[in-house]
Amino acid sequence: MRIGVITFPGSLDDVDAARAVRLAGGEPVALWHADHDLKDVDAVVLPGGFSYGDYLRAGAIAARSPLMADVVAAARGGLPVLGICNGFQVLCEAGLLPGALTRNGHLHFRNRDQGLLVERADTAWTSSFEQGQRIVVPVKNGEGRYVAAPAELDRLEGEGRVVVRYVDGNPNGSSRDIAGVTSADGRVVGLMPHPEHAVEELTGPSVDGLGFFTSVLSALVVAA
Amino acid sequence: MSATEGLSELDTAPGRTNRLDTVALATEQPDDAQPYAELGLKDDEYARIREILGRRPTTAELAMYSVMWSEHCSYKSSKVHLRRFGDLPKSDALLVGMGENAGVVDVGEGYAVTFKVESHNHPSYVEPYQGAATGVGGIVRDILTMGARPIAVMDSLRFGRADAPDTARVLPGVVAGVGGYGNCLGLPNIGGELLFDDCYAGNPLVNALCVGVLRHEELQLAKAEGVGNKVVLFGARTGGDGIGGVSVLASETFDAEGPAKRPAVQVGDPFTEKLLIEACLEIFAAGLVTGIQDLGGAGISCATSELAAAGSGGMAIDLDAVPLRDSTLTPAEILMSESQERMCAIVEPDKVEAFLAVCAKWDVLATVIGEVTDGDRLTIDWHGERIIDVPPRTVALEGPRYERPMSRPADLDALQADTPPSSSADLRADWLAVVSSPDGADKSWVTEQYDRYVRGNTVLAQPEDAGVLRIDESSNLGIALSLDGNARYARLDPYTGAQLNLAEAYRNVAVSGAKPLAVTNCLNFGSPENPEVMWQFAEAVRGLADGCRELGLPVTGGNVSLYNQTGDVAINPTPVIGVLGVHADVTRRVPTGWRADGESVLLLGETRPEFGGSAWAAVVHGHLGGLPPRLDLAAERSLGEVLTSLAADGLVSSAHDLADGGLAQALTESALRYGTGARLNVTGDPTAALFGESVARVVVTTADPAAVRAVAEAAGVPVTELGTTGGDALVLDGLLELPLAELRAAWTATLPALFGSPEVAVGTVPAGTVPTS
Amino acid sequence: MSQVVVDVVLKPEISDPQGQAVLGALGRLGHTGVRSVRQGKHFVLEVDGEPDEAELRQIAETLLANPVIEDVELHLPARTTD
Amino acid sequence: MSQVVVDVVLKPEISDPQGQAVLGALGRLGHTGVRSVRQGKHFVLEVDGEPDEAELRQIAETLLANPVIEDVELHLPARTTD
Ligand SMILES: Nc1ncnc2c1ncn2[C@@H]1O[C@H](COP(=O)(O)OP(=O)(O)O)[C@@H](O)[C@H]1O
Ligand SMILES: [Mg+2]
Repeated sequence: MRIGVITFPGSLDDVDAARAVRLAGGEPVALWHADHDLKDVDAVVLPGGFSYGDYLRAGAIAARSPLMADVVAAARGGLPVLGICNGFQVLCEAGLLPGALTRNGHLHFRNRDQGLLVERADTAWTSSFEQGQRIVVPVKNGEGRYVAAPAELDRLEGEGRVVVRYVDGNPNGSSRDIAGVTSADGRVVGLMPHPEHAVEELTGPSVDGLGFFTSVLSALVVAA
Repeated sequence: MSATEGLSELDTAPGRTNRLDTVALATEQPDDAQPYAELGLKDDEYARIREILGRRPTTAELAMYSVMWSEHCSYKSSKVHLRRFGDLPKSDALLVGMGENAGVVDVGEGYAVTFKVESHNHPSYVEPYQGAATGVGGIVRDILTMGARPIAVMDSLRFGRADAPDTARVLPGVVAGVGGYGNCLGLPNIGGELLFDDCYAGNPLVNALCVGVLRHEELQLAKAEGVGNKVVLFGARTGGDGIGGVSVLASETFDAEGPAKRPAVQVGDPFTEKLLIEACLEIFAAGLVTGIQDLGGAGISCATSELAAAGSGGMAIDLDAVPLRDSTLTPAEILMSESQERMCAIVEPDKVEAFLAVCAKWDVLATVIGEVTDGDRLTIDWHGERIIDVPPRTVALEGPRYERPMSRPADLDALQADTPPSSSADLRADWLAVVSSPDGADKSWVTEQYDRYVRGNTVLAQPEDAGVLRIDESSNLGIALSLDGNARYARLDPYTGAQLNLAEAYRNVAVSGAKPLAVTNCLNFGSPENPEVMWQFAEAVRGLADGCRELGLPVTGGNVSLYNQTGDVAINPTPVIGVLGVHADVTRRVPTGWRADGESVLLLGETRPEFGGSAWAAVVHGHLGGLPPRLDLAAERSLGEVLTSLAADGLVSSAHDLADGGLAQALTESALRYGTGARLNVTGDPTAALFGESVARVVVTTADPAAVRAVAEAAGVPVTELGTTGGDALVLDGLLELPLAELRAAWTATLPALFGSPEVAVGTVPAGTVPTS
Repeated sequence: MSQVVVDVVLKPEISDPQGQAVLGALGRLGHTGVRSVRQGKHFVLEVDGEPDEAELRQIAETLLANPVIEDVELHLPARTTD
Repeated sequence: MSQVVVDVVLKPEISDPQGQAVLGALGRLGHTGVRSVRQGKHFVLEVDGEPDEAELRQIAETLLANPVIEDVELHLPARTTD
């Protein structure tokens, strides 16, 4: 299975995302923001980092890059897309996911090992988990506070669009402790925590993050 | 008058109004008065420039010499002492030694590592966020220049009293700046220091370290060779910010009103630097450069003169080609500008196109500004006229050099005679005081602002004793790094203090299981024009050199920061020492925290009643005096070998070095890391046992105490069995009992209380709407 | 060349921790007369010739601001130079 | 209650990476008529009663802006309410 990992100018966790894909058993494929070429991948990961320095708004400028037009079109056609941290910000800015990510409530960048509750174990990116499972994955962001109008939040909750929620403390003041959301069809998922940093005992606080990458591989097998 | 004002007046000096000062004019009008003193040059220095050139310098030449001959760029006060490092025995591991942008060390398997620590003290006081940020940016470019991919940063920070109002201004900005820049570059921060002392109130220290990795064959050097090769300036445009900034700012004392010469501050752009890194690495991989230099202090003046001086020919630059952000800059200002995120490369003519293409791919502006010539002059033209014509070596290498007068501080005897108290009236209260003091307290408020995970190779990071990084995913080859600098010890005895700092960094690296390999350092001192400061400096250098000789380690490079003082009062001498170690297999790394119940807790090394310069004396008694702990490098070496072998054989599950705060501090940190207590028994004088700071000591935990004892004793390292892990308290039989919850509350509360709560942010949700399934 | 100013402000229902932090600092410094602070962004654009209002509004609303959380105020030619 | 607006802009000689990034994005999106972009901060303060210009200027210059790198523009009562 070929999983594309997009590099924007200022992407940082692209190498990590590629490693996670590999450790999960997939084949990482490097994609370049300025190309109009998805290289026939079976799914796409938008990695963390500071695309365009987080200038203007995190993810805003990357969301308008050439390749994102292709990603948006392919996602509307069902291509699984995962946005991690800056990738999540890009997906919101590109309109593929609802809401927005804003400056952390405490105004600091924060990196810590974070408890998460998996609320949807039936998306393309979370099927390896059990619903209600608690996992630990690093968070690290300065603009990770998820916001949307209250009515919009109610709608998302009603539709079960919250995929993961912070537990044991909210690291950034996100509305309703939301850590990640999904598109209505469960194919596009965005989350602030970094599953690609929890894929090896040696370097991560857990290996819980692998589940996101194994999920999409099995989703693709099922689809095939 | 500020350096900038001095310069802008140059071109409008009487008799030269509206006329560009050229080499021709300087020859024609040799007697024009020049404001060299305002630019920081002494009478004899100016006279030497005239002698070198055989005429007066042009305005642009004067600017160039003044920044290059500043203390910051020329090391004029420190060079005669630093020579001691160069005299150390040759090390096989050292591929590139001092003098290049950073030293390069062979770590095996064809990999090399380059690392260096550098100060950005003065700019960080003026503008904490940008000062610290650009400090990180600068050291990262030094590492990149060697051909390496930067892979991590560390930061060593010192501020005035934690509760002083100015600390509340400076510290949050500095921490945010270190984090803001490093995080945006994608470099994990793997450790550092955070310490407070009144002596830094008007002069905080911000030292940043960067480490990079390369294959041996990827090494790049900063020299201009090959007549006809092009000089390419790339990265950010040149602006009017920081003209003469680092060089002038870091070469003088701050008075009560702050720096007399207050140049515009530089604003960092980490995004551009990230692009510069990726572009450079692609350029190196494609073999497109023959030499490369970063632009830091003294900007284009420094890069061109150093590249030319290191090569065998000359260089001709067309200054009009330099892309500017501000078209009103004078040529002297362009030459002195310290605009960030710029590099300069030497490129063969037939590779220029490919070079520019890589830059274009990464949106990096790149411009050919000159070429390597066959003469021995560096010439620079502006609007078709020659404004600089100098022998580059005289600018870059043959600056002034002083043997400044030295004298042992007059108060030192009294200070050393003033021995500290040696007995605690209340061990429990003192324990809590030490671990909750700003120096001893939990540093998460700071370190949570740093990304420690990016790149996915961080094996250990703060709050571990050393940062450990994996370098090769298939072989698990890795490195360890620690930065340490106890200025109280150095104040009491700079010779021994520098060695104690080296010993601590060495021990921290060994504790992780690594074999120490090489040393970098940043020497932060007061004004070299004060003979007592100069003596402290010389003693510290001598101590560090002697220590390195005894431990068999080369000094690969470093940085000197002088004029760290407010008015007449110098900071405590602060030599910050970085030690690099190598891990043959990072999966064998040893962490500091206790995880399992029922393991034996052993103390390796010998405890003596030593309180001079200790954290306990400072925190509990407000005392600084006596002598620092006795140095024992032979013991450090044996201990280091024992630790490396215990790690390789998997015999210990944790190891934590004893330093500031002694056993009390170490036990607190090991227990709180994962919330595992212990029941222990210490013998001998309890104050010495808990708070003494004898060197060459480590606490380890093991499931096989007999095996550990055998290894240690075979190497002559004393072993004391302290007790067993388990429970939710630290119990020291007959002395005290500290529930971990109480200990944690005390240890973690300090920095948030001082600098704002980092606590869980309040969600915007009414409680109860969060599903519990 | 003309100069156009775009101010981007958070929608009233979106919380503004930066503004809150400034307000808190003002209180601590004794400036108790300030009741609320909101922090937004201020852009100064230099455009060729006369500004095209429709184009600038589009730039402001789709790039400079995120309409999910922000409102924009467009101030066309603050002044015209040359 | 009155409303005061403070715009904080980078001094002209200070580089503005954010503005540069926005300008780059505008170019790629085809808005080539924009020559330069500078990004600053925009504060809206609500103050009790009539604003005290001296106090507000002090707030603007010492707290809202860093005078080493930024300039301020104070717009007093943009409008007065109640
Ligand atoms: N400014 C800082 N940046 C990064 N890490 C820091 C900083 N200050 C302290 N640390 C980390 O916190 C831990 C404890 O610091 P410290 O008590 O000074 O260690 P040690 O006693 O080993 O010198 C270390 O891992 C150190 O690297
Ligand atoms: Mg230590």
